[in-house]
Amino acid sequence: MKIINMPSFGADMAKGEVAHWNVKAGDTVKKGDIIASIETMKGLIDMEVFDDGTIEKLLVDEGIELSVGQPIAEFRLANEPSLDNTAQAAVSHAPEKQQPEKKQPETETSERPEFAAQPVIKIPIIQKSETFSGEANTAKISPAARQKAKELGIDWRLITHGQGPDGAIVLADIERTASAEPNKHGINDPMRQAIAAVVSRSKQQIPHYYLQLDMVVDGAQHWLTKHNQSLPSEQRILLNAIIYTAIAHALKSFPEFNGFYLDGKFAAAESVHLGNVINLRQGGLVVAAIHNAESLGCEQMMIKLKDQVIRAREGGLRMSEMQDATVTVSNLGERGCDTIQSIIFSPQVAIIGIGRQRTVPWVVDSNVTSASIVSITLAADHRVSDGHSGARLLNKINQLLQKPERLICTRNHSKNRSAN
Amino acid sequence: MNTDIQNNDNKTTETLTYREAMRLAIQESMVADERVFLVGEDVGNYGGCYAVSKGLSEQFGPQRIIDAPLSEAGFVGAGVGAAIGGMRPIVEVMTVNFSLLALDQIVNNAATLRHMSGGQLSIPLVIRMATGAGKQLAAQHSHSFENWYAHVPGIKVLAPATVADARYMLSMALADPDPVVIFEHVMLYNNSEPMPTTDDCADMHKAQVRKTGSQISLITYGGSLGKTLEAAAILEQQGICAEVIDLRCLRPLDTATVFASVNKTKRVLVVDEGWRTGSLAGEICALVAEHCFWSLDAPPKRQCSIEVPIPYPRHLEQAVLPKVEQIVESAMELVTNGQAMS
Amino acid sequence: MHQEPLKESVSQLILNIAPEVDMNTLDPNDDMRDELDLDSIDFVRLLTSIEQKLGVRIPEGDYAQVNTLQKMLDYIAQNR
Amino acid sequence: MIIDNTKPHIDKAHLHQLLKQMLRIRRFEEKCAQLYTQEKIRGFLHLYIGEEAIAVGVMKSLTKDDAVLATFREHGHALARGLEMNKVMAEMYGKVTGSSRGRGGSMHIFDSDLRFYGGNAIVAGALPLAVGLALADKMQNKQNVTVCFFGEGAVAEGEFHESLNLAKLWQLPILFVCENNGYAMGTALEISESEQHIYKKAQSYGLDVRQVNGMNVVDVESVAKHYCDAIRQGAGPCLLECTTYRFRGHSMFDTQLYRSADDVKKWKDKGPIVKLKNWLQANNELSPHELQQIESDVAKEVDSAVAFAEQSAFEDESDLCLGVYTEGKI
Repeated sequence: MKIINMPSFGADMAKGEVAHWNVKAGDTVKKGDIIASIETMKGLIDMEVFDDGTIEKLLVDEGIELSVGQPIAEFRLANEPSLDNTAQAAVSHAPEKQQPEKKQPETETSERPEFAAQPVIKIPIIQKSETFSGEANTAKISPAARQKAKELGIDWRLITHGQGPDGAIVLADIERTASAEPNKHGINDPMRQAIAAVVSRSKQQIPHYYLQLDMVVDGAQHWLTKHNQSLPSEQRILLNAIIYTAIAHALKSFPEFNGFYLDGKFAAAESVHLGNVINLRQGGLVVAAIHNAESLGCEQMMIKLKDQVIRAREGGLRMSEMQDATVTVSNLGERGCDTIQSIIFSPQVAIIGIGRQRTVPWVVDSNVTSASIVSITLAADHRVSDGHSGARLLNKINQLLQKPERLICTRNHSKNRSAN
Repeated sequence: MNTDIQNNDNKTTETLTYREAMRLAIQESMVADERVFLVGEDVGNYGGCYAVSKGLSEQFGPQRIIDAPLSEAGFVGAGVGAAIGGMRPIVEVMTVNFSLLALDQIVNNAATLRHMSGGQLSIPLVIRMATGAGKQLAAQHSHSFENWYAHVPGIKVLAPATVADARYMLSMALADPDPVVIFEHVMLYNNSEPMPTTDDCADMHKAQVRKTGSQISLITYGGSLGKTLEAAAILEQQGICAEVIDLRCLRPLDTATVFASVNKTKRVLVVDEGWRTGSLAGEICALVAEHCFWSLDAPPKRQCSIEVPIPYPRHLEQAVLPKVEQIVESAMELVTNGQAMS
Repeated sequence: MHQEPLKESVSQLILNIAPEVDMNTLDPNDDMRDELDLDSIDFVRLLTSIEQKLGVRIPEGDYAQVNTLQKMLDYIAQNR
Repeated sequence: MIIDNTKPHIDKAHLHQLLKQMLRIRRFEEKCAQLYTQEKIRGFLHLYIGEEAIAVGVMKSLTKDDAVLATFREHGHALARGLEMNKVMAEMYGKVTGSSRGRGGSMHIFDSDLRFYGGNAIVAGALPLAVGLALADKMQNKQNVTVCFFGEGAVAEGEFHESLNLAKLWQLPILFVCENNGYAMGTALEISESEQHIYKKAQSYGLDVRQVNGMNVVDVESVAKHYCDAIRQGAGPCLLECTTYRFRGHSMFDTQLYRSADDVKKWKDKGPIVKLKNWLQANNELSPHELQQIESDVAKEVDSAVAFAEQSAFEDESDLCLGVYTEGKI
């Protein structure tokens, strides 16, 4: 038994309709007989049968539109099985379209366009968070300049006005800032000039106010020594890591200290990208952001700090790390000094300084004893916050510092632990 | 102008014109290989519309220097057929303007048959055409369509700009088993240079650095080379060191030389007598943007003809075509980012 | 001095962390951390490399016994 | 104009061969029509049904070194010239085993060994090529003939005028064969040519011309032989106008509104195969068994060609750019 299908008369013929049957069930026909006329978009075309045989059954009435390849009649070849060999059979049974074999790459040579529903590619709309967390300034920079800046480890963002068209930063700007001997100290060291540009702008534009709170760290130090006792030096945690973690977790609840002040408006940042000031061995500093610090435990914070120091000193910091800190922490290390009154890195709105750990006389219940303390200072932008909330932030840090065991684990989701 | 070339080979002369160089090239190739013949309008008795084939008919006879009737499709198609048939024809289409009548034979037969026949047919054919404006021949006789031909896979496109290239590129094209189209800018025929030798002409696929420089790459071809070198000289006096790249081969493009230059100078200006839209200059700027993006210190720029039919009056024709002053100004703007030079 | 090879390898470990340091101007009995400006993270990195390369673990409690180059060399020699 | 009676002595075996050649073409084309309705063959498909006598008749007079150029209605010419039916069918499928690696399809079948320089989708596009091939043969003093088939539609193209003029101007060894089937796609000859006798047009260029009944394979063969011999001895270009008729549409998607069904029927009764078969049977030169044997041989050849095409692979995409230039070797 063979099926006769709606024939294709041209590449652009997708559908056809039996306008008129010339035969009925039971009729015997000869090869080449016209058994129907097919209505196409170009008009009527005769449809011939390609073998001698008998029409078994008409499967579709006149006037019904079908797509090419749909069955329209059943046909029994004259001498079943006719002399045609497999080739004939191969062709006559349900004809699949001109498909390449499976292993062949899909080269669809049938020109009948597949109008199968095109998968609608849903372009994920990036939720532009209303709180500002992206590029600090929209300055233009040429690709060559950007490439050179990366090579020289210069944060081109610190260059306020390039000599290119409408202030675009070009190669000359980068080379000018790097024109001095790179490793020679001195005021025209490009790093120095870049830092000079930032700190002078911050000092002039940002109305700083300063607060300080001395925090007892004996508890934390004791917990640390017990924690590190059995660990190889590689996994030991330093006190700083605990302090950074406390600061990051506290800042989560004080958005007015974590974000950017731009064009007269403050935008709080979505998460805490804690800027870690790293002093480079040959002088100068780089600020590397620890992303989403509010969700890190102190173990992870320690790993991040070590990793960033190593990469900073080997020039391996990524551009993104050097650009998107939302608040900064500065510390001068064990041999630093008691307190640091820092300058805010514009366009951020706060900077926290960590003095060196030191032992001082300390009054407890009117008895004088000794205690190991660290002075934590806050310099903040008075346009955005006031001393009252600054003090509450410092106290929150102190309170978290007294319970180091709570800071150990990585918080899976900072949202559900909104403090205060 | 030294017009007649003695036909003996031991002739030495101090200088050679572009036209004489091409004539020598044809003469030399026909002596070397009897499969080579020249067919085209007025190439025989008349000696060639631009006098390139002057005297060749007397030397080789009308069977090998064949005057063709005004049947561009006919004799260009015949050239394709003869090439398939085992000859090495040089078909001279008087100018690119007339080649429009033979585009079907060039694109659908010459460029396509090798690939479409599954590699069975080879078409070792050379088609030479004059091109470009500057002789006040008005719109229909002043076209620059190198970009049309350089768009077609299956043919190669050459633009000899110097007398040395005119002298030695033809033999390379004839040796190539695939169809090669050679554009000869009408303003070059009278150029005269010292007698070139084979090592004054690099491989036909290679671009050439005609002047080294460090601050900007001026990329050009054919008839625009002269004005680009002139502009580079003026820039030099104004303290700007420009590099000049002569493409020589428009398909396939020698992108290695172009990229090396742009990556060095960080800036690129393409000088192209074609109309800007869909021009070869556009193609080069796209390639530079794709492959040299990270070394660009200024946007790639083009200096092309104004998009109008080339007008007949001289002052208007000159206004349309890229000018030396414009090249200098554009280059200056790219190098100094628009500020006055300190 | 039989300690020569040990001094060599410890100096190398220090140079990995502070490449610009000039080891021969360092007085073996001066406080290393002050002289070489090693902050706490540098110091922990030094201890880690000693532990990994020389197989000697220096617990936090013994930090005081290794604050000069000489004392560190002695400490390592005893505990290898 | 009737041909003179210098009909060559024709024997039974030769006539059977002519009949078989025409049936090979007829059955091949009918199978292609079927495969096209099943979307196995795509693109354009122009069938040679009804004009078989011309290709078969002319090809008989050619040597293997002669050059042949045809048109987009070229299957008959390719088969008559000797291309393997497997390769032609595989080319229709677009398979890599096809005559042009599947790249050309129905209108672009090539075989450089047989100097079959393919079909051409551009009407009259091949005429200048024929001029060039003949020019090359002449320059290399080879005794070859270049045969260029084209439909009466091509005479309206500038290239017809340019090519015939060049051919006569340069006295080239070309046999132009015009298959005048009366219709250029949907345009009848009456409404496209001021002078409808194609051979008269050619005469104006000084070509030796002849008109012949394209349905009579014996006449076509004898005139073609006469001309090929003359051309080989330097008679210069000649034109043979064969009046014929295509029993099918211009291509598959053709409603044939431009002609009546009984007009088609009238021509079918005078078709080239019917004509020869009836003559042979009338003269007891073709028994039913012999006919049945020819038909079954042809059917086997067609079926194995289809099987060959079905099993062949498509060209691998990675070879796509091979062959654009010579160095991209294939």
